[in-house]
Amino acid sequence: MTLLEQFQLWLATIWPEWAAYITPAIVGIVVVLAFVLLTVIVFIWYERRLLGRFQIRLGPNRLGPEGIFQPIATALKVLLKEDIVPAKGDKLVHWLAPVVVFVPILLIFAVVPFDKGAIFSDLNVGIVYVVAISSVSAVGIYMAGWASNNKYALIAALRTIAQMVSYELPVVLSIIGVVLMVGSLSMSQIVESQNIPFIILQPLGFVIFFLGTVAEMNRCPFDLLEADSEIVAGYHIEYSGMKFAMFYLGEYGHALAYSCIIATLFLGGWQGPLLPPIIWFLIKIVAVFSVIVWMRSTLPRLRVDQLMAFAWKCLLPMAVINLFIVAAEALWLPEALPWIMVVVNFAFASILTLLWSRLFALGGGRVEV
Amino acid sequence: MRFERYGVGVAKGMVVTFKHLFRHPITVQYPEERLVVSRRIRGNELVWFPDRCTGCATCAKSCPQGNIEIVTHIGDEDKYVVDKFEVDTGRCMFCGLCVESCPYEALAMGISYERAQYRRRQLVLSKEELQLSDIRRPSGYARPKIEPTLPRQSLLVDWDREEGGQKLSRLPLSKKRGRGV
Amino acid sequence: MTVALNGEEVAKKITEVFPDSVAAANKVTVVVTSKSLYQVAEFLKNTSGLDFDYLNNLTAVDYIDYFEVIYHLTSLKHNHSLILKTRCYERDRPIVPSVVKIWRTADFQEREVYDLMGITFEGHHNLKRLLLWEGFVGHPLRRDYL
Amino acid sequence: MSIKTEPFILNMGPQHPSTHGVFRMRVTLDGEVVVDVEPVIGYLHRGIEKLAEGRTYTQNIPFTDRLDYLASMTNNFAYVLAVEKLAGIGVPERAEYLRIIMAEMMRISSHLMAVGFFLNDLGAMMTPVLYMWREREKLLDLFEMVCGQRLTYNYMRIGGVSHDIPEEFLPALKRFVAEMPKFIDEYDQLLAENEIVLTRTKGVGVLPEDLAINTAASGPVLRASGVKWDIRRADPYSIYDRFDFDIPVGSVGDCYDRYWVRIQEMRQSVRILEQAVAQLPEGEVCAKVFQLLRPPVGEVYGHIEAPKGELGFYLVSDNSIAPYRFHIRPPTLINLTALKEMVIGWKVADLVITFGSIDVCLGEIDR
Repeated sequence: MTLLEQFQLWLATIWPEWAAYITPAIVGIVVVLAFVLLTVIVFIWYERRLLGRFQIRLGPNRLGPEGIFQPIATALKVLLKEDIVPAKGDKLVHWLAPVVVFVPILLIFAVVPFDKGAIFSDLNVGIVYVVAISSVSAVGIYMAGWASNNKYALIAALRTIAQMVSYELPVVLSIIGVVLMVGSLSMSQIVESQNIPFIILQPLGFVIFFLGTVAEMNRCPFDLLEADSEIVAGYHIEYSGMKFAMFYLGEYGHALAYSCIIATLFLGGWQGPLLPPIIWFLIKIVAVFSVIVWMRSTLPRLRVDQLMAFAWKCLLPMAVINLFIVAAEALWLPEALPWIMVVVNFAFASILTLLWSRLFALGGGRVEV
Repeated sequence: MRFERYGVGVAKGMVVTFKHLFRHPITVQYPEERLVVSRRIRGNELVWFPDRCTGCATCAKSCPQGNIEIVTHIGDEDKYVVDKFEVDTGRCMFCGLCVESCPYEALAMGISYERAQYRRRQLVLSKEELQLSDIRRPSGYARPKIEPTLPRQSLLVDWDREEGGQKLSRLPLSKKRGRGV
Repeated sequence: MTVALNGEEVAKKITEVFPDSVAAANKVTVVVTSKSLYQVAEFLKNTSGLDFDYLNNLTAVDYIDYFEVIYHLTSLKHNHSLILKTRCYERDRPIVPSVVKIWRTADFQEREVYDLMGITFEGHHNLKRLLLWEGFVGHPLRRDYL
Repeated sequence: MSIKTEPFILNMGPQHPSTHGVFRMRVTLDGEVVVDVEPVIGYLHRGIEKLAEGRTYTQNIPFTDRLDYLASMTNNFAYVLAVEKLAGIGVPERAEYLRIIMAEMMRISSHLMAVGFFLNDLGAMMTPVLYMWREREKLLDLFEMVCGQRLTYNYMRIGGVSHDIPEEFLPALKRFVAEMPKFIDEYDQLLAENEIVLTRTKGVGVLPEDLAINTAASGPVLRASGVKWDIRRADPYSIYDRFDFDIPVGSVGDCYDRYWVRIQEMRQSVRILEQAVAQLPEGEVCAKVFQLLRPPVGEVYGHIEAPKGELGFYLVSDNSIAPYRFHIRPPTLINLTALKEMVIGWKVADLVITFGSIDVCLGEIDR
């Protein structure tokens, strides 16, 4: 029973039924939206500051204490900019693309459990819903690339499709490993069954899922579709003003959503000692996001064929093997002995990493033209 | 190519960036904090001393761009009197050849570096504007007498130098606000 | 230390193979006629003992009476150098054979000389203006260009 | 079923984040694969060669600053060496050492930028650039201390250098020389062993040895292809024969080798700096040279090993105060000759890093 359902039941005792049905939904939407937008703004500030410190500089620190209002000023500036539509672009698609990118990301938060019971909708197929919805934004990026009538944007759009399709597979396969152990697709069930966080029980699954999601949210070292040194800004090269702001928000919203999902699936969600659950959840998503920023500050990006090779030659087979191992363990290992599983999985993870680093070449070489 | 060393190199690089997280940022927050410029700085202006100038126009001849315009007439005691001394700092490339060539040390580079203007015309400095004043002071470029009187330059090499057992993590800065140095 | 070969000795070697090709020679330079330039260049590159495999610099000077195209050659193998020159006296339409096929490096440099000095290099595969835009009138590095 | 595809032309530059200035490439792409590249240059053409014909030999020194603005000391150096050779002017001992010190500092500074921006082209999000900028900043501080400017130094003069160094220069330089190897180690640790960098750069953009010689590539690009040719050794100018240093040579000639050669050259430059600082004699810093110098009739080709390759000045004098002909042999323009051969068949991303690994400076290419 989620908090919203309890609220609805209580409202039904005093209000007519239709009002009691609609009000909690509106309240929930407002709360989740407020949380997402606020956190995204804080994340933008946090990334810029943290990236600054990694690069021995300060980062924005002028507006407000420690520059916390800088993203708001940036947002205001972006909103006031002229909205430019390419003359020979596809105007309708150009207009629609930011929406198609941004909305699915907001929808993901419907099934994120922030606390015990604090979930907008505890779907019994929660994780499947996440996987399904999050792929939609790839369509938006493709639309943006197509509608811009720009060669850089088109290259970026084609890269996006390839990347999304490839990385969806290992991500889903590593999710199935988690689902097998929990025995449910519901997000809150997944959290509640993690007495030991799954990052310890399934290290390989976690690494695959983490790398896959980093690729899906187009972060370094997989940020090929906005690779500024190659294709300038990729799909949003022809966007400005509010539409660009939507992409920008979408990018960070994506990062926030996937931080939430990684925290939920592998880090034990809101579970934790002493502190209140919501604080634990925030600590975990900030930790995940910090690692992503850290990677961004250090790593160069892969080439497009290497990126595909990494997905199909490294992550996918490893995810399949991981799935088999977890399935076997779920079938035959008694539930009382999770620590055996930890040892076995760590051993398998290191052996597989060693093997794969020796066996497979990453990407092709020169093409004869 | 292969991932031959299974991510050890990636991890090493990540350690380096992580170490930098705890180093002091080298940013100098410019309008509030200012580095002390070199004693020989060739700033965005020239300083002209009318009492020393004989109107020989050596500076004008040595200028690669032909920026210095001098008009003189012969006055009393058979000496040149400078009627017009005009420098177009908008076209000047601050090479310092005029200052070096002046035989009477009548011209010096200025130490200021904040001389942006809204109009190109404002960058053309006349005889009166070029003279020594509070905001227009000469630097030690090719003027060894002025050089020791100026403050010591702040150097980034001194950044994490240890001196007397304590670690310096900030540069010597001049905290003066407002226009000019 | 790179040894500058004596131009007169090199000229002697060249005339043995291509008589009438050397127009003048002194201690440091060999001046060849523009007609025989290509053969001489090939000879200098491929003859063992000379082996000028490295074309440092290619440029031209306008001496008003004639244009002089200068090739600074070095042999990385023997570490010696030579200055090869050729002249063309036609001011309206100076033509020099291109050496791109011998030294690829002449590609941009010949285009630059064509652009700024107006000397046509015959046999160059892509003789277009390099630094100035298409449709620019005149050749700025000529002495009579103002 | 067969899908009909056709290559398309992508116009990279002149405004593009990784063309290092105003370089433009007309790239024909088949999907992501580069089919053809045609460099289009001239957007920064200022006609320095023509301008120089109307100015005296001394007045041309500031113009040489504007060639390769990331290594303007070396440009000064090459020019004044050529003029001295033409006019037969001797240089005081102390000035020779100061010139070597400046040139090697400049080499470190230029290579720092080259390596940093090469890694930035790889996608490393400014971090290596900012780390290397920190070290470059230290050098710029020292240059500023000596000659009053941070980018266009105008320090060398015909017959010496314009100023003696201030007294606080040598302690600061010694401190820099002492701590620089530590920082180079750190850069090595940051990305040299990084698997992604290795995968991206090894075997990519190969310039074979014979092609490198035939296109007269020079500097790190030539040495990365395995040719042990350094003008400091092959044709020692100034007093380079007095110093002990190694010439790092690559083996394959790919992007990684060019990166590696630059890192090693920085170490060698630090070695030269150590020796030069230790041997620096006292004395005059500039010979007496008449300002309106009239060199005898003749011509000269002076070349030095600039950070980016062989920088040459071809001067023709007609015994007047201005050079009759003033030609610059720009190393990076000539290094670009083989760009097409290096990138064809690779992806767009490889085009960018190959171009970055050549280390161009548009001020010099376009002049």
